[in-house]
Amino acid sequence: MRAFRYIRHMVMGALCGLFITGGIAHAQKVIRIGAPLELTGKFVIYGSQGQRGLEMAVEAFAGTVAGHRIEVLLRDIQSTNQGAVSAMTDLLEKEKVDFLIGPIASGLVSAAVPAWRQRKPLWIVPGASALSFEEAIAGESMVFHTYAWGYGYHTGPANALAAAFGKGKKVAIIYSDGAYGRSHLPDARKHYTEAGFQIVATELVRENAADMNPALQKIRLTKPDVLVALMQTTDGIVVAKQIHVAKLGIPILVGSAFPQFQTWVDAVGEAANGWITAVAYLAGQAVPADPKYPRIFPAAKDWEAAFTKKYNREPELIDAMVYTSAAMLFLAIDRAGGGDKERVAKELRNLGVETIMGEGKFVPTPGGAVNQAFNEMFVIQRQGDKIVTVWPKARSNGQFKPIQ
Amino acid sequence: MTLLELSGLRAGYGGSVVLDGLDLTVGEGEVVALLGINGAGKSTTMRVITGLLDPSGGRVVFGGVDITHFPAHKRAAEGICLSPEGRQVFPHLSVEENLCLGSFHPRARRHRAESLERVYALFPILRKRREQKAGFLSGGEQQMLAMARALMGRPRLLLLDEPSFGLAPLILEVVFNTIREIARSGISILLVEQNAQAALGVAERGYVLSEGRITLSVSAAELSSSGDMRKLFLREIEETAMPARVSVESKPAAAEEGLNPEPILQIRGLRRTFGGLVAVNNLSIDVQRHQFLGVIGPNGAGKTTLLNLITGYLQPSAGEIHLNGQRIDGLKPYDMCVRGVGRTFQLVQSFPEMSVIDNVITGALFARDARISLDEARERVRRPLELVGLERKTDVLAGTLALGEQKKLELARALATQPQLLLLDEVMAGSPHEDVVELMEVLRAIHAAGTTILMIEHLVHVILGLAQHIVVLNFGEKLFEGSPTEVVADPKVIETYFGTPFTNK
Amino acid sequence: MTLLPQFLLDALLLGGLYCLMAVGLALCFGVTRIINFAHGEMIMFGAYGAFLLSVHFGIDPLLSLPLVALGVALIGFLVFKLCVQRVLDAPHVNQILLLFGVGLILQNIAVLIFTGDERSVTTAYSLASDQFFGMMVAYGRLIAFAVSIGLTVGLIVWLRISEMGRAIQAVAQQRDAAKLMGINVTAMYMVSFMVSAALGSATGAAMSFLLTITPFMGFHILIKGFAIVVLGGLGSVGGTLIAAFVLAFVETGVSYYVPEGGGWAEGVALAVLLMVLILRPRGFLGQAVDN
Amino acid sequence: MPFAATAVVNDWIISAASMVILAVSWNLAANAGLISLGHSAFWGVGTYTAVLSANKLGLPLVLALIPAMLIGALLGVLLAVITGRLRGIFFAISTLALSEGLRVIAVMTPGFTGGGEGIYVNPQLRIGAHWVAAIMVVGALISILVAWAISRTSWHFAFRAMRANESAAQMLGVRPIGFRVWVLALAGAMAAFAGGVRVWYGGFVDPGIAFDLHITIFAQIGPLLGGIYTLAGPVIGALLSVLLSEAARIWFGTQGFGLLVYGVALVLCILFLPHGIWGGLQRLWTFGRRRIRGEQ
Repeated sequence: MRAFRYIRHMVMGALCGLFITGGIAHAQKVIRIGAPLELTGKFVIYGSQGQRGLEMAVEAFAGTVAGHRIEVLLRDIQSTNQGAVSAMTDLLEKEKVDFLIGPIASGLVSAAVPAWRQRKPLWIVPGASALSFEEAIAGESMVFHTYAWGYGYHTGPANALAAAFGKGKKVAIIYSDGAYGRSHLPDARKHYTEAGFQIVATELVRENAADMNPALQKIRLTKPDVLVALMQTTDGIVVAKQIHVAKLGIPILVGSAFPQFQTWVDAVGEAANGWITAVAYLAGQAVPADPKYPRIFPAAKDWEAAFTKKYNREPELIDAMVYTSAAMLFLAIDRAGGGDKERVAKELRNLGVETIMGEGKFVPTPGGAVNQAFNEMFVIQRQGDKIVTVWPKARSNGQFKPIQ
Repeated sequence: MTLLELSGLRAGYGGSVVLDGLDLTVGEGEVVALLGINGAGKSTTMRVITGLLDPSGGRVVFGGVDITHFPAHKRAAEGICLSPEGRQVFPHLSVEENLCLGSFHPRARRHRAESLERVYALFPILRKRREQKAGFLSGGEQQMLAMARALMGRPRLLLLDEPSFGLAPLILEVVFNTIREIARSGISILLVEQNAQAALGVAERGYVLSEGRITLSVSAAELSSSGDMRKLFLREIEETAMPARVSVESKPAAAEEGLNPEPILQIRGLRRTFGGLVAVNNLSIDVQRHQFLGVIGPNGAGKTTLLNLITGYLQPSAGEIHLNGQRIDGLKPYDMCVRGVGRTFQLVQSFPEMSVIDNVITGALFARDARISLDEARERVRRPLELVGLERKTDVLAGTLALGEQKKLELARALATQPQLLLLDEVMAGSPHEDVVELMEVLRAIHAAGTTILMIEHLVHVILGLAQHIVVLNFGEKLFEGSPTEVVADPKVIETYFGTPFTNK
Repeated sequence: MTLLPQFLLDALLLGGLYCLMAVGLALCFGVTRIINFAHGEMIMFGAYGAFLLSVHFGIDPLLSLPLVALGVALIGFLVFKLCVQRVLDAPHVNQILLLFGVGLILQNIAVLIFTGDERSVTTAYSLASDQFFGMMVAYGRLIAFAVSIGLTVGLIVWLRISEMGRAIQAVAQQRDAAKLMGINVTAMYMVSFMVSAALGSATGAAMSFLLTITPFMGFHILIKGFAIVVLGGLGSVGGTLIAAFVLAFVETGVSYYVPEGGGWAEGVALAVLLMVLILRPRGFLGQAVDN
Repeated sequence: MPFAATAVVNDWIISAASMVILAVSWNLAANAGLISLGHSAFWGVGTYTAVLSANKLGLPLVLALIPAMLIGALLGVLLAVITGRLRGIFFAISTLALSEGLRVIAVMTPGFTGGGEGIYVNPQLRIGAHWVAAIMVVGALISILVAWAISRTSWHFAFRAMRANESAAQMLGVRPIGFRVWVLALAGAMAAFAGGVRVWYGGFVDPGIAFDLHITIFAQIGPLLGGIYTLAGPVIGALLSVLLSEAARIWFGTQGFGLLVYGVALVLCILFLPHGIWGGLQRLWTFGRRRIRGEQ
């Protein structure tokens, strides 16, 4: 039974965690990486993916960089604000780590910023798309953001849709009252308008609402051509089902922030058909290995096979994102020849690798982030049982198909 | 053959001792009455027999089996069924559902249809009301339902706790006739009754309970030979409860003279209803300044409701109340306290987690508009504590006191508010008899010091010994008013208070 | 096109769901006077039970419901025996905290067993709908509504006509008198706790194909259930039924007819609750509650 | 620098001191018979008032705490007035509704509160963690002092009397509504203070954080573990709860068992220490004394 397999994997995962954190200190020199993650509490899904990605990355380097043993200091932030602050403080002030990865959920990353400022170690943030976070870390050279900014979710689909269906179409937006929906609404509005769409409705739903039909019915009255849903997976599942059932007759459905796209599809079933979303990573894409570091950045299918073998499940976005981010950090440390954070930062900025997430290269953004990687997203559509990449043109393997 | 035997039973609540070595037997097929004043421990006896209260000592043997520590629900299955005090019907269930629950345990369930027919035959009114929710029945109907429900359990021993409580005389007669009928069917009955006349009318034997012990056992022979049960019973009560009899004449004379022409409290046309029930009706009473007024009447006569109306716990449906010439109905209890009205409660309302002295200090602290300091309050409570005789228990938690002591504590607390008018609601209940005499002296002293007192009391001799003027209430109305001597002489009052005798038919 | 018929239908269907969310809570409180802060976790386990049986054995949530209810009732039994029974006479705060702790434990056990991944069951009917009289009728919601009303009515009928149901009512109304009838009060407490847990699991099963299943789904359902129970009059099953629909109509109405209403709906519902508490502290059908 | 503590110790101090304030505040209200299930409401308004008055008016922490406490007290007064005679579970539920209602308001007024996205404390106004810790500790000490001072005034008598029997207390001249207003204002101000300081430490707030119902739960854990209605109990209990939570997080957190272990510890404490630590000790002490005196 699969339930038992879940337990087995959790136990194994726990043991691995123990191994990583609790390994007996050798005489060997040590590089310490702080990992404040959502290991329990309501964002545990992000934390456990982050933990898996880290484990894979440590494994890829056989636990050693530049002759130093990698020691990952996992800290459970319990999905709470205070937990994030405490864990950051503990890692920065007591453990004196110079390298941090995590947390992932937007609110918790935001909460961790003030604590990070105390000592400003090299911080890899594989989460948080909110522009308020971009503002908060504008000009900070030690922050490496490896997750797309909010607009990345909207520019791609907006441009892709404009290219496919022409201008002047009507767009309705349904968004949740949580951090995600609120922060994305202005971006979505801006980029769809810029791409030549007309916003005809914006409707708000409560996070965890049991019924979203009222908002959908109000949207139906405006007869839009495109419906954009700005909400996270939990609400995304409900809204997809309700849209399907309500037979709104909207030909184009765009979902945003479904980082667990496969999970979402599994949960929604048939109602996922026709949905378009922008993703930074999706299992099953044909991404070749990096020519220089094929062992660390293997071809997507090899990495995914290894992941599936180890965890008995397909990798999701954050698995891949944290793996790639951590692997890039380790590589930079290796190239810097040790744990000097300034040198590592410089090496990271100079890095240019081919990863499962696309090109691994840090560049500044117009919004003020100094080091930004993987801002590019590609647009996919679920058509029948297949997932078709429709944008950018260079990567696409199919065409948009409006829902009948 | 003995069906139920209680020996050396001891029981109480929290720290207080209510039953103190009680012995009692009920024979097979016998009807036994358990008599006694309020607080003597009658209902507690019932609770111990049915297992609602675990005794701290002694034995309960039923049908030859020691059931002392059986849980309540097992005893019902053994055939002990109680019609509890205050009926305790299930208000949101229909009459028939109530009755079906009476035969919940398997032994009774098998005969449910048959039992139903039987109780409907006994109480035809219940058949008529079978679909009605029990909460909407009248008091008499609820009483019948409670009895019928107990019968549904096919009792070997039927316990009836105050079946006459709050019933009109007409219904009373129906109820007691039914009890007689039940007795004829061979079920043993143990009857607790305040209405001694009625109880002894149906019982073959009677016990008088006082302070948790049986003080008198009246046999069937005595019953038949004694022409005037009332006298016997009255004498017994007076002897047990009042060793040093206080004469009616020994009233404080000083107060008598000091009667002020303007009454301190004037009640005019007071009326209060609860749903359909009229608790107080068209009641007018004057309390003169420095008077000691007694209010008596059977249970359910509206005495406590009257105090609640005066102190603002209840709002009158009609009528007016004036204190010192000012209209006060509609004011809140704390306003009344500030205006100099103090009160004790019928059911103990001390603050159990506070020490005795803290209880009384609370009384001293907030009573008047001008706030006093804690030290001052500490000083002020010394006298009330000494008066009631609790000065040696000041640091004890109030919750651990015996019932009588808690009553004293409430008196001290009320005194600490320095009232002009003191309202006492059965302040003697639960006190051992030595204390009753002592408390009477205390009340006399308080009165002599200038406090006006309105006192409700079940112990008739106490009221007779203290009050200058007595008001008798029945069914919420004033039945009689006069001096203690007049009250004792009035046959109407005696009948109301001690019940109408029924002849054995 | 008017939204009115759709509004009425949505409110009605939501009301059914709310009713099921609250009715178990109401039963538990009405009988034992304990606010079950772990009730949300019973709902969550019910949802996971339905999900697992659907995914691994292909059993429809409606068919697996009895099995799931039985399993969760068993969890309820364990919680009662190990914890609740010891605090039956303790102050409310102790009970609340104890059950909160139990909820925390159950929630984290669920994370360990099921992981934090979002799940949902997909059945043929959960995605089907048809148009009638200008209303789009979602079959999944209709079925959940039917399950909900069926179970609530079933509960009411069971409480009314079965021997044990009446005994449970008796315990709720007059604890001492119930003992006198030969009713084992603790046993009745246990039965109501287990039935309440089973109803919670049914809620979860009914929600499993409509909403998202996560280990943390319980808490906000609990808060909603709470509001309904209080509005209905703490422990009155009939009152709970009324309150559920009142709340559903208020929330849906605000969502339909107020700009940004979807966000304010919950606040308005809470305002209604506060108002009712102040004006009529015993709720719609409050009865036999000592305060 | 007021004292030379490491940042981790500062973190613990801030946690512990804020829990102490919450516990004392909750216990104060509970002492008067008002069981609150909505302490997060006070905490939350304190948090937002402190952040907003700092960001919009440029007030430094110490000054921003004044409006925070005032608004917290005002909310307490409001609660006391609207709940009137509600007691026990009804009062508890209305506080819960209040807290949830405020959360909805915070979410729905993004222009003012930052809405679901949250809001940062102006970084220029932020001060070192040791200062925050110092202020929090001072606050904790003051709240303990206030609770102690109240226990030596007539209020203590009124509160306990109201808790035991509000109706009987009225007959002694105690006007419940007056005392309710005062006690809730005080408790509200205390909890708002804790929230206001805490946000200075975290530097960020959103509605979920400010009106987190877990704050309410934490506020109760202290008194219950330590001994409800006592002076020392809530303090001891709050410190212990922080210790338990930290220990569970440190020892079991990396394996994902942190909250599980914490839940187990909580359940065990409530089952086997029903009167709390201090309450248990007091009982032991009285029992011992009686034994010595040869009483039963």
